[in-house]
Amino acid sequence: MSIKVRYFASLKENIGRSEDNLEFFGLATVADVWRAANPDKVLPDNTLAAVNMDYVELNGVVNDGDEVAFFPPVTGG
Amino acid sequence: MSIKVRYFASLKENIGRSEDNLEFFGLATVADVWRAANPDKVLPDNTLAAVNMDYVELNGVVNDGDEVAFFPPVTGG
Amino acid sequence: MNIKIYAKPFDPWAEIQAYQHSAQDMAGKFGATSIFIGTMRDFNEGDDVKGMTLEHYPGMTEKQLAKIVAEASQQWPVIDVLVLHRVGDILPNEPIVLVAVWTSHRGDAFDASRYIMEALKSRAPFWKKELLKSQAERWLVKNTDGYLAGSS
Amino acid sequence: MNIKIYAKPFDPWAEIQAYQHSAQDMAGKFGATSIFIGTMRDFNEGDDVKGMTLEHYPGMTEKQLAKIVAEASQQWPVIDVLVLHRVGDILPNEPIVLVAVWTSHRGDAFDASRYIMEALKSRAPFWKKELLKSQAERWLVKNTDGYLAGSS
Repeated sequence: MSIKVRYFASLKENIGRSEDNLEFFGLATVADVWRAANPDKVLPDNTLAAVNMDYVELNGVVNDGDEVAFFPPVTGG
Repeated sequence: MSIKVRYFASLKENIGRSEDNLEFFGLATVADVWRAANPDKVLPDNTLAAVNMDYVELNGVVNDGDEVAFFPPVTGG
Repeated sequence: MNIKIYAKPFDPWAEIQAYQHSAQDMAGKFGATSIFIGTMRDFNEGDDVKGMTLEHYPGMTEKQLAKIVAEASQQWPVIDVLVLHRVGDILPNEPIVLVAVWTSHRGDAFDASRYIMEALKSRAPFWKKELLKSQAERWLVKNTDGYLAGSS
Repeated sequence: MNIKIYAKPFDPWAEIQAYQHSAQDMAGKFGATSIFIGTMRDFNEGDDVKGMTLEHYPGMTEKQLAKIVAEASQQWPVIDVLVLHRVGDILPNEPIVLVAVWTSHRGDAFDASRYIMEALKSRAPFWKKELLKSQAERWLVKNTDGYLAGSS
Protein backbone atom coordinates (compact mmCIF):
# COMPACT_ATOMS: atom_id res chain seq x y z
CA MET A 1 0.00 0.00 0.00
CA SER A 2 1.06 3.61 -0.61
CA ILE A 3 1.43 6.07 2.24
CA LYS A 4 2.22 9.73 1.90
CA VAL A 5 4.12 11.18 4.85
CA ARG A 6 4.28 14.88 5.63
CA TYR A 7 6.38 16.85 8.12
CA PHE A 8 5.83 20.36 9.41
CA ALA A 9 7.59 23.20 11.20
CA SER A 10 10.70 22.45 13.27
CA LEU A 11 10.37 18.71 12.59
CA LYS A 12 10.44 19.36 8.85
CA GLU A 13 13.57 21.50 9.28
CA ASN A 14 15.27 18.88 11.45
CA ILE A 15 14.55 16.09 8.99
CA GLY A 16 15.34 18.23 5.99
CA ARG A 17 12.34 16.99 3.98
CA SER A 18 8.70 18.03 3.86
CA GLU A 19 7.35 14.71 2.64
CA ASP A 20 7.99 11.06 1.81
CA ASN A 21 6.14 8.51 -0.27
CA LEU A 22 6.36 4.99 1.10
CA GLU A 23 5.23 1.54 0.02
CA PHE A 24 4.21 -1.02 2.67
CA PHE A 25 3.30 -4.68 2.49
CA GLY A 26 0.90 -5.85 5.17
CA LEU A 27 -0.28 -4.08 8.30
CA ALA A 28 1.46 -0.90 9.44
CA THR A 29 0.92 1.53 12.29
CA VAL A 30 1.74 5.22 12.43
CA ALA A 31 4.87 4.33 14.41
CA ASP A 32 5.88 1.88 11.64
CA VAL A 33 5.50 4.66 9.11
CA TRP A 34 7.87 6.86 11.08
CA ARG A 35 10.43 4.05 11.43
CA ALA A 36 10.29 3.21 7.74
CA ALA A 37 10.68 6.83 6.70
CA ASN A 38 13.31 7.71 9.30
CA PRO A 39 15.17 4.50 10.18
CA ASP A 40 18.04 6.35 11.83
CA LYS A 41 15.97 8.85 13.83
CA VAL A 42 13.95 8.33 17.00
CA LEU A 43 10.56 10.04 16.91
CA PRO A 44 11.04 13.18 19.02
CA ASP A 45 9.10 13.40 22.27
CA ASN A 46 5.80 15.29 22.05
CA THR A 47 5.55 14.79 18.29
CA LEU A 48 1.93 14.81 17.17
CA ALA A 49 0.62 12.53 14.45
CA ALA A 50 -2.36 12.80 12.12
CA VAL A 51 -3.84 10.44 9.57
CA ASN A 52 -5.89 12.09 6.87
CA MET A 53 -5.86 15.32 8.90
CA ASP A 54 -7.24 13.82 12.11
CA TYR A 55 -5.14 13.32 15.22
CA VAL A 56 -4.19 9.71 15.91
CA GLU A 57 -2.15 7.70 18.41
CA LEU A 58 1.12 6.18 17.27
CA ASN A 59 -0.36 2.68 17.40
CA GLY A 60 -3.11 3.70 14.96
CA VAL A 61 -3.25 1.55 11.81
CA VAL A 62 -2.76 3.15 8.40
CA ASN A 63 -4.46 2.17 5.15
CA ASP A 64 -3.59 2.41 1.49
CA GLY A 65 -3.67 5.99 0.28
CA ASP A 66 -3.51 7.53 3.75
CA GLU A 67 -1.73 10.79 4.37
CA VAL A 68 0.27 10.52 7.59
CA ALA A 69 1.63 13.71 9.16
CA PHE A 70 4.15 14.29 11.95
CA PHE A 71 4.63 17.65 13.60
CA PRO A 72 5.61 19.37 16.87
CA PRO A 73 3.04 20.73 19.34
CA VAL A 74 1.00 23.47 17.66
CA THR A 75 1.54 27.12 18.54
CA GLY A 76 -1.15 29.03 16.66
CA GLY A 77 -3.69 31.53 17.89
CA MET B 1 -29.59 69.58 57.00
CA SER B 2 -30.68 69.43 53.37
CA ILE B 3 -31.02 66.15 51.54
CA LYS B 4 -31.84 65.71 47.87
CA VAL B 5 -33.73 62.53 47.07
CA ARG B 6 -33.87 60.99 43.60
CA TYR B 7 -35.95 58.15 42.17
CA PHE B 8 -35.39 56.18 39.00
CA ALA B 9 -37.15 53.83 36.58
CA SER B 10 -40.25 51.94 37.78
CA LEU B 11 -39.90 53.35 41.30
CA LYS B 12 -40.02 56.89 39.90
CA GLU B 13 -43.15 56.00 37.93
CA ASN B 14 -44.81 54.39 40.94
CA ILE B 15 -44.11 57.36 43.17
CA GLY B 16 -44.96 59.87 40.47
CA ARG B 17 -41.95 62.09 41.23
CA SER B 18 -38.32 62.06 40.18
CA GLU B 19 -36.99 63.94 43.19
CA ASP B 20 -37.62 65.48 46.60
CA ASN B 21 -35.75 68.05 48.65
CA LEU B 22 -35.95 67.41 52.37
CA GLU B 23 -34.81 69.19 55.53
CA PHE B 24 -33.75 67.12 58.56
CA PHE B 25 -32.83 68.05 62.11
CA GLY B 26 -30.38 65.69 63.78
CA LEU B 27 -29.18 62.26 62.69
CA ALA B 28 -30.93 60.49 59.81
CA THR B 29 -30.38 57.20 58.00
CA VAL B 30 -31.21 56.31 54.42
CA ALA B 31 -34.31 54.52 55.71
CA ASP B 32 -35.33 57.71 57.56
CA VAL B 33 -34.99 59.64 54.33
CA TRP B 34 -37.35 57.25 52.58
CA ARG B 35 -39.90 57.43 55.42
CA ALA B 36 -39.81 61.22 55.51
CA ALA B 37 -40.19 61.49 51.75
CA ASN B 38 -42.82 58.74 51.40
CA PRO B 39 -44.65 58.49 54.73
CA ASP B 40 -47.52 56.47 53.28
CA LYS B 41 -45.43 54.03 51.22
CA VAL B 42 -43.37 51.05 52.38
CA LEU B 43 -39.99 50.85 50.64
CA PRO B 44 -40.47 48.15 47.99
CA ASP B 45 -38.48 44.95 48.42
CA ASN B 46 -35.21 44.83 46.50
CA THR B 47 -34.99 48.60 46.25
CA LEU B 48 -31.38 49.74 45.98
CA ALA B 49 -30.11 52.89 47.65
CA ALA B 50 -27.16 55.14 46.91
CA VAL B 51 -25.68 58.13 48.70
CA ASN B 52 -23.66 60.47 46.50
CA MET B 53 -23.69 57.83 43.77
CA ASP B 54 -22.26 55.01 45.87
CA TYR B 55 -24.33 52.04 46.99
CA VAL B 56 -25.26 52.08 50.69
CA GLU B 57 -27.23 50.01 53.14
CA LEU B 58 -30.52 51.39 54.44
CA ASN B 59 -29.02 52.00 57.89
CA GLY B 60 -26.30 54.20 56.39
CA VAL B 61 -26.20 57.72 57.86
CA VAL B 62 -26.73 60.75 55.61
CA ASN B 63 -25.08 64.13 55.89
CA ASP B 64 -25.98 67.65 54.93
CA GLY B 65 -25.95 68.12 51.17
CA ASP B 66 -26.07 64.41 50.38
CA GLU B 67 -27.88 63.12 47.32
CA VAL B 68 -29.82 59.99 48.23
CA ALA B 69 -31.19 57.81 45.44
CA PHE B 70 -33.67 54.94 45.44
CA PHE B 71 -34.14 52.63 42.49
CA PRO B 72 -35.10 49.09 41.47
CA PRO B 73 -32.49 46.43 40.61
CA VAL B 74 -30.49 47.55 37.59
CA THR B 75 -31.04 45.96 34.17
CA GLY B 76 -28.39 47.46 31.90
CA GLY B 77 -25.84 45.79 29.70
CA MET C 1 -9.19 53.77 29.82
CA ASN C 2 -12.38 55.31 28.51
CA ILE C 3 -16.05 55.12 29.54
CA LYS C 4 -18.72 56.73 27.41
CA ILE C 5 -22.50 56.95 27.60
CA TYR C 6 -24.19 57.43 24.22
CA ALA C 7 -27.66 58.89 23.70
CA LYS C 8 -27.45 57.98 19.98
CA PRO C 9 -26.53 54.73 18.20
CA PHE C 10 -22.82 53.99 18.02
CA ASP C 11 -20.80 51.88 15.58
CA PRO C 12 -18.92 49.39 17.76
CA TRP C 13 -16.30 48.56 15.13
CA ALA C 14 -15.50 52.17 14.32
CA GLU C 15 -15.30 52.95 18.04
CA ILE C 16 -12.90 50.15 18.89
CA GLN C 17 -10.74 50.84 15.87
CA ALA C 18 -10.56 54.56 16.59
CA TYR C 19 -9.76 53.93 20.24
CA GLN C 20 -7.10 51.37 19.45
CA HIS C 21 -5.48 53.73 16.95
CA SER C 22 -5.62 56.70 19.29
CA ALA C 23 -3.94 54.78 22.11
CA GLN C 24 -0.50 54.81 20.52
CA ASP C 25 1.23 53.35 23.55
CA MET C 26 -0.69 50.12 22.97
CA ALA C 27 0.89 49.41 19.57
CA GLY C 28 2.95 46.22 19.67
CA LYS C 29 2.28 45.76 23.40
CA PHE C 30 -1.04 43.95 23.51
CA GLY C 31 -1.39 40.38 22.37
CA ALA C 32 -5.02 39.84 23.28
CA THR C 33 -8.25 41.78 22.88
CA SER C 34 -11.52 40.49 24.29
CA ILE C 35 -14.64 42.33 23.21
CA PHE C 36 -18.20 41.87 24.33
CA ILE C 37 -21.09 43.56 22.56
CA GLY C 38 -24.67 43.40 23.81
CA THR C 39 -27.21 44.05 21.07
CA MET C 40 -30.93 44.69 21.32
CA ARG C 41 -32.96 41.70 20.20
CA ASP C 42 -36.41 41.85 18.64
CA PHE C 43 -37.84 39.32 21.11
CA ASN C 44 -37.61 38.73 24.85
CA GLU C 45 -39.37 36.35 27.20
CA GLY C 46 -41.51 35.10 24.33
CA ASP C 47 -42.72 38.52 23.17
CA ASP C 48 -41.96 40.56 20.07
CA VAL C 49 -40.16 43.70 21.12
CA LYS C 50 -40.44 46.88 19.05
CA GLY C 51 -38.03 49.06 20.95
CA MET C 52 -36.60 49.90 24.31
CA THR C 53 -35.93 52.94 26.44
CA LEU C 54 -32.80 52.82 28.54
CA GLU C 55 -32.88 55.07 31.57
CA HIS C 56 -29.77 55.76 33.61
CA TYR C 57 -28.55 57.73 36.59
CA PRO C 58 -26.14 60.25 35.07
CA GLY C 59 -23.00 60.60 37.14
CA MET C 60 -23.54 57.45 39.16
CA THR C 61 -23.30 55.40 35.97
CA GLU C 62 -19.87 56.76 35.15
CA LYS C 63 -18.74 56.51 38.77
CA GLN C 64 -19.76 52.86 39.09
CA LEU C 65 -18.30 51.91 35.72
CA ALA C 66 -14.99 53.54 36.63
CA LYS C 67 -14.97 51.55 39.88
CA ILE C 68 -15.65 48.31 38.04
CA VAL C 69 -12.88 48.96 35.52
CA ALA C 70 -10.49 49.83 38.38
CA GLU C 71 -11.38 46.55 40.13
CA ALA C 72 -10.70 44.60 36.94
CA SER C 73 -7.39 46.42 36.47
CA GLN C 74 -6.36 45.44 39.99
CA GLN C 75 -7.20 41.79 39.44
CA TRP C 76 -5.71 41.34 35.97
CA PRO C 77 -2.77 42.99 34.16
CA VAL C 78 -4.92 45.09 31.86
CA ILE C 79 -3.33 47.39 29.28
CA ASP C 80 -6.46 49.31 28.34
CA VAL C 81 -10.26 49.18 28.63
CA LEU C 82 -13.07 50.76 26.64
CA VAL C 83 -16.67 50.70 27.92
CA LEU C 84 -19.55 52.16 25.90
CA HIS C 85 -23.22 52.05 26.86
CA ARG C 86 -26.34 53.34 25.15
CA VAL C 87 -29.14 55.20 26.85
CA GLY C 88 -32.41 56.59 25.48
CA ASP C 89 -34.56 55.04 22.77
CA ILE C 90 -33.05 51.92 21.24
CA LEU C 91 -34.23 49.85 18.28
CA PRO C 92 -33.70 46.13 17.71
CA ASN C 93 -30.28 45.30 16.28
CA GLU C 94 -28.66 48.39 17.82
CA PRO C 95 -25.69 47.84 20.14
CA ILE C 96 -26.46 48.50 23.81
CA VAL C 97 -23.12 47.88 25.45
CA LEU C 98 -19.53 47.38 24.37
CA VAL C 99 -16.68 46.25 26.63
CA ALA C 100 -13.21 45.90 25.12
CA VAL C 101 -10.17 44.84 27.11
CA TRP C 102 -6.58 44.82 25.86
CA THR C 103 -4.00 42.64 27.66
CA SER C 104 -0.76 40.80 26.91
CA HIS C 105 -2.25 37.35 27.37
CA ARG C 106 -5.59 35.91 26.39
CA GLY C 107 -6.70 34.49 29.74
CA ASP C 108 -6.53 37.93 31.31
CA ALA C 109 -8.50 39.51 28.47
CA PHE C 110 -11.30 36.94 28.75
CA ASP C 111 -11.40 37.13 32.55
CA ALA C 112 -11.34 40.91 32.78
CA SER C 113 -13.94 41.54 30.07
CA ARG C 114 -16.30 39.02 31.61
CA TYR C 115 -15.79 40.48 35.07
CA ILE C 116 -16.58 43.97 33.78
CA MET C 117 -19.72 42.77 31.98
CA GLU C 118 -21.04 40.87 35.00
CA ALA C 119 -20.34 43.76 37.36
CA LEU C 120 -21.90 46.24 34.92
CA LYS C 121 -25.04 44.10 34.73
CA SER C 122 -25.42 43.95 38.50
CA ARG C 123 -24.18 47.38 39.59
CA ALA C 124 -24.27 50.05 36.85
CA PRO C 125 -27.50 52.07 37.25
CA PHE C 126 -29.25 51.42 33.94
CA TRP C 127 -32.88 50.33 33.54
CA LYS C 128 -34.55 48.92 30.46
CA LYS C 129 -38.16 49.47 29.58
CA GLU C 130 -39.39 47.41 26.64
CA LEU C 131 -42.02 48.51 24.17
CA LEU C 132 -43.76 45.40 22.87
CA LYS C 133 -45.34 44.97 19.43
CA SER C 134 -48.64 44.88 21.32
CA GLN C 135 -47.85 48.50 22.37
CA ALA C 136 -47.60 47.39 26.00
CA GLU C 137 -44.63 48.72 27.94
CA ARG C 138 -42.78 46.80 30.61
CA TRP C 139 -39.80 47.40 32.81
CA LEU C 140 -37.29 44.61 32.84
CA VAL C 141 -37.31 43.34 36.39
CA LYS C 142 -34.04 41.50 36.68
CA ASN C 143 -30.92 40.75 34.72
CA THR C 144 -30.27 37.03 34.68
CA ASP C 145 -26.89 35.87 35.82
CA GLY C 146 -24.55 35.28 32.92
CA TYR C 147 -21.95 33.50 35.00
CA LEU C 148 -24.09 30.98 36.79
CA ALA C 149 -26.99 30.46 34.45
CA GLY C 150 -25.08 31.10 31.24
CA SER C 151 -27.77 33.53 30.10
CA SER C 152 -28.12 37.23 29.62
CA MET D 1 -20.41 29.70 10.25
CA ASN D 2 -17.25 30.70 8.46
CA ILE D 3 -13.58 29.76 8.80
CA LYS D 4 -10.92 31.54 6.77
CA ILE D 5 -7.15 31.32 6.55
CA TYR D 6 -5.48 34.54 5.40
CA ALA D 7 -2.04 34.77 3.82
CA LYS D 8 -2.26 38.58 3.98
CA PRO D 9 -3.16 41.01 6.81
CA PHE D 10 -6.89 41.31 7.54
CA ASP D 11 -8.88 44.11 9.14
CA PRO D 12 -10.74 42.46 12.06
CA TRP D 13 -13.38 45.19 12.36
CA ALA D 14 -14.21 45.25 8.65
CA GLU D 15 -14.37 41.45 8.63
CA ILE D 16 -16.75 41.16 11.59
CA GLN D 17 -18.95 43.95 10.33
CA ALA D 18 -19.15 42.52 6.83
CA TYR D 19 -19.92 39.06 8.15
CA GLN D 20 -22.57 40.33 10.54
CA HIS D 21 -24.23 42.29 7.73
CA SER D 22 -24.09 39.40 5.29
CA ALA D 23 -25.70 36.99 7.77
CA GLN D 24 -29.16 38.51 7.45
CA ASP D 25 -30.85 35.82 9.50
CA MET D 26 -28.92 37.04 12.53
CA ALA D 27 -30.53 40.50 12.58
CA GLY D 28 -32.55 41.03 15.74
CA LYS D 29 -31.83 37.48 16.91
CA PHE D 30 -28.50 37.76 18.67
CA GLY D 31 -28.15 39.61 21.94
CA ALA D 32 -24.52 38.85 22.62
CA THR D 33 -21.30 38.88 20.62
CA SER D 34 -18.01 37.80 22.12
CA ILE D 35 -14.91 38.50 20.09
CA PHE D 36 -11.35 37.53 20.72
CA ILE D 37 -8.48 38.94 18.69
CA GLY D 38 -4.90 37.78 19.06
CA THR D 39 -2.36 40.33 17.84
CA MET D 40 1.33 39.99 17.23
CA ARG D 41 3.41 41.68 19.91
CA ASP D 42 6.84 43.21 19.40
CA PHE D 43 8.30 41.29 22.35
CA ASN D 44 8.11 37.74 23.68
CA GLU D 45 9.93 35.93 26.46
CA GLY D 46 12.04 38.99 27.08
CA ASP D 47 13.21 39.45 23.48
CA ASP D 48 12.41 42.08 20.89
CA VAL D 49 10.58 40.41 18.02
CA LYS D 50 10.82 41.81 14.50
CA GLY D 51 8.41 39.50 12.77
CA MET D 52 6.99 36.04 12.63
CA THR D 53 6.30 33.34 10.09
CA LEU D 54 3.20 31.28 10.68
CA GLU D 55 3.27 27.86 9.06
CA HIS D 56 0.15 25.72 8.83
CA TYR D 57 -1.06 22.39 7.50
CA PRO D 58 -3.51 23.37 4.75
CA GLY D 59 -6.63 21.26 4.87
CA MET D 60 -6.06 19.91 8.36
CA THR D 61 -6.27 23.44 9.73
CA GLU D 62 -9.73 23.95 8.28
CA LYS D 63 -10.84 20.45 9.27
CA GLN D 64 -9.77 20.87 12.90
CA LEU D 65 -11.25 24.37 13.16
CA ALA D 66 -14.57 23.13 11.78
CA LYS D 67 -14.55 20.34 14.38
CA ILE D 68 -13.83 22.79 17.18
CA VAL D 69 -16.63 25.11 16.07
CA ALA D 70 -19.00 22.12 15.84
CA GLU D 71 -18.08 21.07 19.38
CA ALA D 72 -18.76 24.58 20.66
CA SER D 73 -22.10 24.65 18.82
CA GLN D 74 -23.09 21.39 20.50
CA GLN D 75 -22.22 22.65 23.96
CA TRP D 76 -23.74 26.14 23.72
CA PRO D 77 -26.68 27.57 21.73
CA VAL D 78 -24.57 29.40 19.21
CA ILE D 79 -26.20 31.45 16.45
CA ASP D 80 -23.10 32.02 14.35
CA VAL D 81 -19.31 31.80 14.50
CA LEU D 82 -16.52 33.45 12.53
CA VAL D 83 -12.91 32.22 12.79
CA LEU D 84 -10.07 33.93 10.93
CA HIS D 85 -6.40 33.03 11.18
CA ARG D 86 -3.30 34.46 9.56
CA VAL D 87 -0.50 32.44 8.03
CA GLY D 88 2.72 33.53 6.35
CA ASP D 89 4.87 36.51 7.32
CA ILE D 90 3.39 38.62 10.10
CA LEU D 91 4.58 41.93 11.54
CA PRO D 92 4.08 43.25 15.07
CA ASN D 93 0.65 44.78 15.64
CA GLU D 94 -1.00 42.66 12.93
CA PRO D 95 -3.95 40.48 13.97
CA ILE D 96 -3.13 36.77 14.04
CA VAL D 97 -6.47 35.25 15.01
CA LEU D 98 -10.07 36.39 15.32
CA VAL D 99 -12.88 34.38 16.91
CA ALA D 100 -16.36 35.91 16.98
CA VAL D 101 -19.38 34.15 18.46
CA TRP D 102 -22.97 35.34 18.26
CA THR D 103 -25.51 34.01 20.77
CA SER D 104 -28.74 35.08 22.45
CA HIS D 105 -27.21 35.32 25.92
CA ARG D 106 -23.87 36.59 27.11
CA GLY D 107 -22.73 33.61 29.16
CA ASP D 108 -22.91 31.38 26.10
CA ALA D 109 -20.98 33.87 23.96
CA PHE D 110 -18.15 34.12 26.51
CA ASP D 111 -18.02 30.37 27.08
CA ALA D 112 -18.12 29.38 23.42
CA SER D 113 -15.55 31.93 22.23
CA ARG D 114 -13.15 30.95 24.99
CA TYR D 115 -13.65 27.27 24.25
CA ILE D 116 -12.89 27.84 20.56
CA MET D 117 -9.76 29.85 21.35
CA GLU D 118 -8.40 27.29 23.80
CA ALA D 119 -9.12 24.40 21.45
CA LEU D 120 -7.59 26.30 18.52
CA LYS D 121 -4.43 26.93 20.55
CA SER D 122 -4.02 23.27 21.44
CA ARG D 123 -5.28 21.50 18.30
CA ALA D 124 -5.25 23.66 15.15
CA PRO D 125 -2.04 22.87 13.20
CA PHE D 126 -0.30 26.25 13.14
CA TRP D 127 3.32 26.86 14.10
CA LYS D 128 5.00 30.18 14.84
CA LYS D 129 8.60 30.96 14.08
CA GLU D 130 9.81 34.25 15.50
CA LEU D 131 12.42 36.47 13.90
CA LEU D 132 14.19 38.38 16.68
CA LYS D 133 15.73 41.84 16.38
CA SER D 134 19.06 40.03 16.82
CA GLN D 135 18.25 38.28 13.49
CA ALA D 136 18.02 34.93 15.29
CA GLU D 137 15.05 32.76 14.40
CA ARG D 138 13.26 30.50 16.86
CA TRP D 139 10.29 28.22 16.73
CA LEU D 140 7.78 28.74 19.50
CA VAL D 141 7.86 25.50 21.44
CA LYS D 142 4.61 25.56 23.35
CA ASN D 143 1.48 27.60 23.73
CA THR D 144 0.87 28.37 27.37
CA ASP D 145 -2.49 27.45 28.76
CA GLY D 146 -4.86 30.39 28.82
CA TYR D 147 -7.42 28.70 31.00
CA LEU D 148 -5.25 27.47 33.81
CA ALA D 149 -2.40 29.92 33.84
CA GLY D 150 -4.34 32.92 32.58
CA SER D 151 -1.70 33.57 29.97
CA SER D 152 -1.39 33.37 26.22
